[in-house]
Amino acid sequence: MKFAVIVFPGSNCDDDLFYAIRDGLHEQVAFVSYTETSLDGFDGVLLPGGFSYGDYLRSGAIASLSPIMNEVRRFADEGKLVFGTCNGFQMLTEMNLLPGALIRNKKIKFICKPVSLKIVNNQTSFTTGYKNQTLIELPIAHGEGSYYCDDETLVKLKKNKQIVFRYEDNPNGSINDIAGIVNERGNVLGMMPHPERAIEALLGSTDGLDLFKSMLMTYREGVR
Amino acid sequence: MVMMQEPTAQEIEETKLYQEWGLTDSEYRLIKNDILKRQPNYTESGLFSVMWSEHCSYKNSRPVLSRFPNSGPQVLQGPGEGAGVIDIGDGKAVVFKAESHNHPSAVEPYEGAATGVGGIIRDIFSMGATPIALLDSLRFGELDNEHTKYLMSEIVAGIGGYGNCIGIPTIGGETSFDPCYEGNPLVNAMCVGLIDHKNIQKGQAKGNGNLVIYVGAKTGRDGIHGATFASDEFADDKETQRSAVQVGDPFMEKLLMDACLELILDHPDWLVGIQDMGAAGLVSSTAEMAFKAGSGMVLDLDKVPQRETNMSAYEMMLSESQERMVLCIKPKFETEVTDLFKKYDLEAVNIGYVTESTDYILIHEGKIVANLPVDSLTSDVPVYHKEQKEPARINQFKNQDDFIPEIKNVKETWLALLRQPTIASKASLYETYDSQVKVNTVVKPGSDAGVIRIRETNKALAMTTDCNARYIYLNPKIGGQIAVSEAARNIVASGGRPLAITDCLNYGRPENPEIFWEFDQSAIGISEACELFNTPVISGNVSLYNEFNEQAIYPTPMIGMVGLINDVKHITTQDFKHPNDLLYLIGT
Amino acid sequence: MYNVKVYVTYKESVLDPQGQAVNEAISRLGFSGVSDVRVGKYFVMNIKATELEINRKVDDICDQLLANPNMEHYRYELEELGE
Amino acid sequence: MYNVKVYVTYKESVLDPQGQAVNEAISRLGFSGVSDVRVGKYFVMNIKATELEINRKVDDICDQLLANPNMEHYRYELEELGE
Ligand SMILES: Nc1ncnc2c1ncn2[C@@H]1O[C@H](COP(=O)(O)OP(=O)(O)O)[C@@H](O)[C@H]1O
Repeated sequence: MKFAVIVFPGSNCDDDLFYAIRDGLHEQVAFVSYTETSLDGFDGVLLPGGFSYGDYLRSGAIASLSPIMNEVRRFADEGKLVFGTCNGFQMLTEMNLLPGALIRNKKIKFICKPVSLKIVNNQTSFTTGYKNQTLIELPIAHGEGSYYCDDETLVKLKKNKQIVFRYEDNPNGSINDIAGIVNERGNVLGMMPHPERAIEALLGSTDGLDLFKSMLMTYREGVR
Repeated sequence: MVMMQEPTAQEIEETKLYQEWGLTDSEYRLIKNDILKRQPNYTESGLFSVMWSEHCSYKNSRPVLSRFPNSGPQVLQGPGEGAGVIDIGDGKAVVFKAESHNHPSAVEPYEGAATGVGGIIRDIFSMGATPIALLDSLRFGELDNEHTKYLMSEIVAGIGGYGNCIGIPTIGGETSFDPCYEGNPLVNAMCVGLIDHKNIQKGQAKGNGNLVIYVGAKTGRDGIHGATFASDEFADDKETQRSAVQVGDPFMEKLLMDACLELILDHPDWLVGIQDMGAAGLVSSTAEMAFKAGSGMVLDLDKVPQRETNMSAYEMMLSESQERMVLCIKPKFETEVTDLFKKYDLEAVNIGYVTESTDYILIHEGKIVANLPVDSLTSDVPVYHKEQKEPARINQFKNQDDFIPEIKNVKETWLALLRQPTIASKASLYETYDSQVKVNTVVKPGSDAGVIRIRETNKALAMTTDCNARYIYLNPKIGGQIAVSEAARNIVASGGRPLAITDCLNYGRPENPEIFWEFDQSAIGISEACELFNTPVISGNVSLYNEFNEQAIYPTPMIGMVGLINDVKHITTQDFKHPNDLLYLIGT
Repeated sequence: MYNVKVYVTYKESVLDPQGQAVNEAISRLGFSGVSDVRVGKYFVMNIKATELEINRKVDDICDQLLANPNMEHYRYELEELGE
Repeated sequence: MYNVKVYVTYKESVLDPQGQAVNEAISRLGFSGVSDVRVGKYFVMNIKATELEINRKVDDICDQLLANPNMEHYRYELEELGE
């Protein structure tokens, strides 16, 4: 499986994703610049964390207007796998590939620490490697990670089982403790925690690896 | 806009305008009678005043700094360049330096702290190193008033804001509180980078006809006289000083860092020298680059990218706008260099060239506005041996009986101690720093030292910042030894062997003999400890005039130490691991 | 040429943690009687456009970039500057 | 009771990286003729005060908290709300 890590001006977790795929998953991975217009030859797209364009307007807003994003939209429309973490999640909501928005953390401050997450839906292309209702530990590192959507959207998210991860101890004020969601079709996942930072025991946790393994499994079995 | 008429050379002498910029009468006479043999004009007087400020010239502190050991087989670069460099084997080296941003942070805490971090990062990547970690060292007044709380939360937010955005993990630091820092908080930041020996750069402008290239943010009127401002103390009534506010742009710096590193690592043949524009911006960087190479330089200021209109030569040369670098490149690669920076949406502009003479010439609007020997700015600065006097308190302390605390209820005393902000957990501060970005952080803040593994090897680096200023206040020499020893213990307790140190020497006004004595004595203590641990001082920074309403801070020489861990298996952390494990007390 | 001022705020239904924090800070400073603080963004810019075009142009810039309709409202003021 | 709107912007000479980024993004979206974008903060709040007190109170809150006079300007608008 060949992954593309899209690099925007100001992305800074691009390496984190690259190493997770190359050294953790042992699959192919390449950086793709935001100026590119093609994703030919790639089987999965990863949108990294960081501060694209300094996050100077709203997190992810300016990056979501990049040339490559039309292609990412097309890629998603074809049902291929798209994953965004942190700033990547913010871009996906800015592009309306995922519903809702990410706003300032409830306590205003940036938070970097490991958090406990519950697997709420292990039937997605990204979570088959996990058991439902189990807890995993992943790091978060964000200042604008409080998930917000209107009531109607929340009802829909629940009904369609689009909520994938929930915080055990909500760190940022997200509605309904939401840490990660998929789109209706189930091929686009956005989450604030960083699975790519939980790949090696030396650095504290390996709980993130199963997410990438699940993507690989889905790809091998044919995207559902 | 009304243009100010610049005073003439004659008027500057008559009105002693130079005094306002920090030059003394005798310094002015030296410049006029011995160096130039004429009166300096407005622009030239400005250049002298910043280049001869303590902040740029170390004219007061040089005799003290010369005490520090700074050589050894492991030292690839000692003090003098952007940062020091230490060999760690396998063709690799570690690069580090610390810097203070105390005064700017007192005025505008968020931006002051943020631009402090931005400045120290530029020092590291201008050496050709990839920054791998940040640390900080903070001092505030007691947390019993709104203003101190505001300063603390904004300063911490500024440090995190810059480091998090640019994507360099902040993995350690220290924070303490004492009334002496109330009006003058200390904000010291340290950056550590990794480099291959072959990529080590120098800030030099060498080779007749080579080009001087300006890259990064445009120049504005921000921070003019920042260096002079850092060489003066604070008081309630000095509102006029408070114009020197700069805003950091970490996004711009990320682009600048990535572009400069691409140039250095992939195109070493294009580049002759590189230096960041820090204190005293354009003049300091270019004059130093020329001086180090024994060259001269001609700069055409009309080509300097400007953010504001009608900027004078004086303003452009003294501006401390952030996120700017100077390069010296070979002329035949000009287009290639411009194109490389364009890829990152950055401007690279040719603003001048290197000459064989040693004249430093500035041209503005077609006229020569300054023509000085390069040395006059960099090495002709008089060095002062300040008067010293042991403060009366020291003798008093000596004759005082040892304090023996009376503890009636151990539990209560223990809880009261834990409640002290200086002792309490700093998690609420350091959890606002991204400590893991780039996925190399093995030990995060909260242990004795932060640890970063070196990818593609089995090695790791431990790093820490330490200083207990109370000990230095009580006995500067022993206190200085203690600061280095504490840093060494933190490195060892993390599984590392101390390699070298950097420092930020924060004191009050050097004109006060008692303060100068503190400064000198603590340097002696630090030097003795460094000799013992075999940890040379490879870089550092001096911050004097840390006073508020004539009340000086405690002498606070912050020590930043880096140690090498030969195998990641040796990394240790301070937390208890299992029930029934045994505890040992080692040492005295 | 117009001078355009755009004001962007969270929708009423969206929690505004910054507004709350500012409200608390105002109280801690000793000011009483301050309530319902909301924090928003404020943009000032110059735009070249004719009288016919300007509203449409500002709306487009706001819809596409300055505000996120999922969570924010905007309003703006125009001032004609001459050439 | 007053409804108070406060606008805080950087002084002219202070770098505004946000404004720059937004200006460039507007251009990249294909809108021409947009220049000098500056980004500021916008606060809306209710304040209980008499007509005599209100200006002084708002000035104090701005000077002490909402704006840093070393780098920022502010202006405000008042609207009387009745009780
Ligand atoms: N300003 C700070 N930035 C980052 N880490 C900090 C900061 N202040 C304290 N820490 C972290 O908190 C822990 C305790 O630090 P400190 O209060 O200096 O106590 P100690 O006496 O154990 O060194 C250390 O791991 C240190 O790295």
